[in-house]
Amino acid sequence: MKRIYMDYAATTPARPEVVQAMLPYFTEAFGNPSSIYSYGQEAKAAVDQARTRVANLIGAREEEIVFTSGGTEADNTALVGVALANESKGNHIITSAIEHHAVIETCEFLEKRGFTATHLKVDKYGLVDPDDVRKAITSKTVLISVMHANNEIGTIQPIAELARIAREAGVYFHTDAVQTTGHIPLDVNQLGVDLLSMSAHKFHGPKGVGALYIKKGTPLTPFLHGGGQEKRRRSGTENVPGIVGLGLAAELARLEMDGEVRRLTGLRDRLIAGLMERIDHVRLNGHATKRLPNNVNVSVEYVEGESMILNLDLEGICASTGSACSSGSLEPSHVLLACGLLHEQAHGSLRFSLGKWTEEGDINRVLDVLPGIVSKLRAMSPLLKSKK
Amino acid sequence: MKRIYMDYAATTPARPEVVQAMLPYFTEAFGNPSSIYSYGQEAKAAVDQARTRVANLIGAREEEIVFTSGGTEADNTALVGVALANESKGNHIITSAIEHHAVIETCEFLEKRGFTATHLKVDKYGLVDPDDVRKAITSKTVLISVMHANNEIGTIQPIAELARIAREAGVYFHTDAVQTTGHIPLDVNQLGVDLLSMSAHKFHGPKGVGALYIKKGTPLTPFLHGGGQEKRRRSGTENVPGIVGLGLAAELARLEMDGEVRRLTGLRDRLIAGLMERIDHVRLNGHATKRLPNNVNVSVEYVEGESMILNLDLEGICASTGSACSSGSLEPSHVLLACGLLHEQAHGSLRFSLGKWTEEGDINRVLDVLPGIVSKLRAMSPLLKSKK
Amino acid sequence: MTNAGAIYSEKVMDHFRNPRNVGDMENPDGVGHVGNPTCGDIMELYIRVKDNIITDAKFKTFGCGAAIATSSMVTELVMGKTIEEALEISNKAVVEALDGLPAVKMHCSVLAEEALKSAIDDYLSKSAKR
Amino acid sequence: MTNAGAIYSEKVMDHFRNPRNVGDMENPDGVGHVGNPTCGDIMELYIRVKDNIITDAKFKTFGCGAAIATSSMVTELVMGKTIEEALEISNKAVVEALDGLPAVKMHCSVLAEEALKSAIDDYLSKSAKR
Ligand SMILES: Cc1ncc(COP(=O)(O)O)c(C=O)c1O
Ligand SMILES: Cc1ncc(COP(=O)(O)O)c(C=O)c1O
Repeated sequence: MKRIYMDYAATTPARPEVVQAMLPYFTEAFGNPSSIYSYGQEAKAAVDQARTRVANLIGAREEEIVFTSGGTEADNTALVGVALANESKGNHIITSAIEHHAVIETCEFLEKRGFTATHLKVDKYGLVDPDDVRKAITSKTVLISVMHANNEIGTIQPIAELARIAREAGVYFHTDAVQTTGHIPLDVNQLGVDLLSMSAHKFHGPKGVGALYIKKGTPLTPFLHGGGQEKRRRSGTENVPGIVGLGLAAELARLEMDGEVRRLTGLRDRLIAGLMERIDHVRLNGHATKRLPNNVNVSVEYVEGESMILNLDLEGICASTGSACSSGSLEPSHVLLACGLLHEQAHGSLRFSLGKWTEEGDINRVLDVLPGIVSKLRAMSPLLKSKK
Repeated sequence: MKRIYMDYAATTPARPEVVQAMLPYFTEAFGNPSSIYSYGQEAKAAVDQARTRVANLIGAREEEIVFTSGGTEADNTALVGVALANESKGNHIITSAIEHHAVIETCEFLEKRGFTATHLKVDKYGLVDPDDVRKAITSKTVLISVMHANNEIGTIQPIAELARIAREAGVYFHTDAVQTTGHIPLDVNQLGVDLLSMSAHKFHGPKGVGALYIKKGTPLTPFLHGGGQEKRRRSGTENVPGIVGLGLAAELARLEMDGEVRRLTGLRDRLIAGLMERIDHVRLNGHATKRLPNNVNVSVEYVEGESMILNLDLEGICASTGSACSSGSLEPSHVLLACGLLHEQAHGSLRFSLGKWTEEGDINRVLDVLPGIVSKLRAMSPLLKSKK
Repeated sequence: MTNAGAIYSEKVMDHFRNPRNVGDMENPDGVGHVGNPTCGDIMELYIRVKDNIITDAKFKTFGCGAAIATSSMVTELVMGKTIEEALEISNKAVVEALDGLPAVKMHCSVLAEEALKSAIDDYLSKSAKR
Repeated sequence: MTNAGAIYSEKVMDHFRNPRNVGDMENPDGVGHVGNPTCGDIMELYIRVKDNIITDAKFKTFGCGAAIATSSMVTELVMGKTIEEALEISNKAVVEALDGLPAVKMHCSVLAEEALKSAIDDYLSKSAKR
């Protein structure tokens, strides 16, 4: 049975050419970039090339890119780093109710250590209201962190507008762009952000590597302390193969982006329409158009998500319910609840996230298979009976 | 010209079989271990196998191993994690004057945030005196961190004895075993430590992955906040290929360790003896026997280290002066200064660290080449003249 | 390659794919209703009792794979048992019969046990009233 | 493959491998001595001056590649220059003549400039005394 992978938002396979490019840096060109002899300088040159490629992808300057171990570390570094560096100015952080746990939990950590946080509510599409941001800013606010696009429902925030409000108030602005980098056009200067997180494995780079854009002049206390790599902004021996992989993934994403955005938007809209058509009582989560080109998220009423995922898996289809991180946990998605869904609707959510290897046939297969799964589960559901 | 790599303490090439084992996890088996469908569970099984292998290498239980992005993150996690988790008990940390920057700088970070630290002095061989540890403990002490073996001079500390003192005083004990894991026999229960850091790229695993051993029951505030991976002890999508590589590197190191220790000790002692014999005014740094099997560190009087490294590089030989991290910086090694060397002696240090692919012929080549380099540089040295 | 649903044992997956005794029951002698939408699992269990012996059981469940499998298993386990024997069926017995459950899913077996107890309670209180 | 010593330009490596004008000088007209063991670089510069023109220069240096190369380059640059011209030689001129230096090594060029100034000062104060 052909496996159909529709969970690209959880992680993506590294592209074969990305893995190829990484290979020499494991073995022959394995030097430590801090070493001055030839092996070391080869590795350093590779890291520098990757930095240029990542900078190009997001319109930044090389020296504004700091490599990290992934999106989580980038988010932690941004929040903790800016908070601690600006402690004398204030202790208030603004974020949204639908951030990834890497931001939410880091906020909570800071809240336990003398900071206060405002968690902006969102509307039913998952959108933050710029007015709410304006109102939340106090004289103590040092940082606003709102994600570029949400990993569960795909809603794209009006970051440029939010960042402008922050800038006018003299507050630093961070955006978690883990779901958008390499997926949709993105320019840090147009967005006007001070910090931006990305993660390689979300756009066909390897797992365990990411980057944080830090606009020149943004004060930041280092998060990882040690040998002073990355111009003292992130210590630890550089993950050279990983960084090389991130660099090439960034380069390829930049070159292919326009075509992919068009192609995936078409497939996405076909899948959404098909699901609505073929299954009763399905609602689309997130916004119809301010949406990642590859995200489909629906709530299928009266059935629970995991049981759908398992049945889909039995048919060779990989999808998810809520975010990958919270599957295995019992709480319904905080994102869907923040959008106003009832608990049972949140528990009945399905996310299909499309990607590079998704084809029209895969969409058709999902549309063929899912209605049967839903019927079977609904026949078992005590919720449906009580609604009849 | 054959390149002779003698900087295995800075980093090692990943073994080809390690890279082979990693490959499937970049592409076909690329799932996110948090996903419940097949792709995800394949990845999870691979991570679990690696965890068993790492646990076996150090005599730990699987659930006591937490994967990190490297030695630096392991050290940061141990220090910050234990310090913050035990804040109510006390705010005093004890460490040594010759720790890696990943420990020193993390201590400094904590010192800026309400903690106090005692930096134990060492003797001329780089050894910590257990009595000093005993005396340094106060009612406020929550953590002692002393490295297993030093990365520059190779001195192996009496960790079992130090950890016993800590345990008797009810203080947690961490050891940075980045230079010993996979190199010399090591059992966490025999050592009696509560936390232990390791890094894959120091023993033929890939860069960008490491692990922290956390003895069951040790309270620890997570360092990276987010999706709650690694049983909530370290968030961030698992670097599956990296973890698989670490696992196999651990397994191979365990199997080959005894032979390698013997072989390298022989080569090491030949190199030390040869250097002493062929070059005047050379002193061995570190301890003659309480020493890593692969470490040779000497000070060559009247000449500066980088100029020797560059000349060696021109001959195809990779070595280092001080640690890789501090090359490019102007400060002489804090380790050598702590051992009582004069600044000019510290600046004139050379480290040869041997490894898997070091052969007797390589030792001979260094012994053939270095005397000429030293003569040439001494002829240029204003220090030698003034001593004559 | 790991099988689909590899977080679960084969037994669990069997009961998940082919749940036994799904459905409603006309005039059941006892009904158990446990769980709620917040926790994500809702189970309804119906039993028919004759001469103190459970002669039939049916369930309806909204929930994850483990919730469905434990519901299915508990209906199999009670069939033919006396009320007293049925009350002895613990969540552990359900888990064992399913060849184990992942730690994070243990609560589902507890829910299944509770559903059974609640159905029996319902039967006992109804028969007391009669 | 990147060349050996790739942190440095070819010019720097050339002067490092084949430093010009290394050595002592008998009865120099001016001696500059800068740096110290703490910072890791020590330079000694000797000049011979005839009719206000530097006719010879020699150096001895304990230091890194950049320290050796800048010392070597500065001796080349001063040769044949008048004292006034030599005083104009800045660390920037040394760096440019070497096709650049890594940022962390800029201080070496400053040291070379200082060594030259100090040798000239020594010459000037000696000749003033004469
Ligand atoms: C929006 C968002 N932020 C952060 C992360 C964390 O990134 P990583 O898994 O690389 O640590 C993810 C994915 O897991 C994400 O989707
Ligand atoms: C003793 C010691 N501790 C910590 C580290 C840091 O490890 P990593 O480079 O994996 O971050 C190193 C090496 O750089 C080391 O030698």
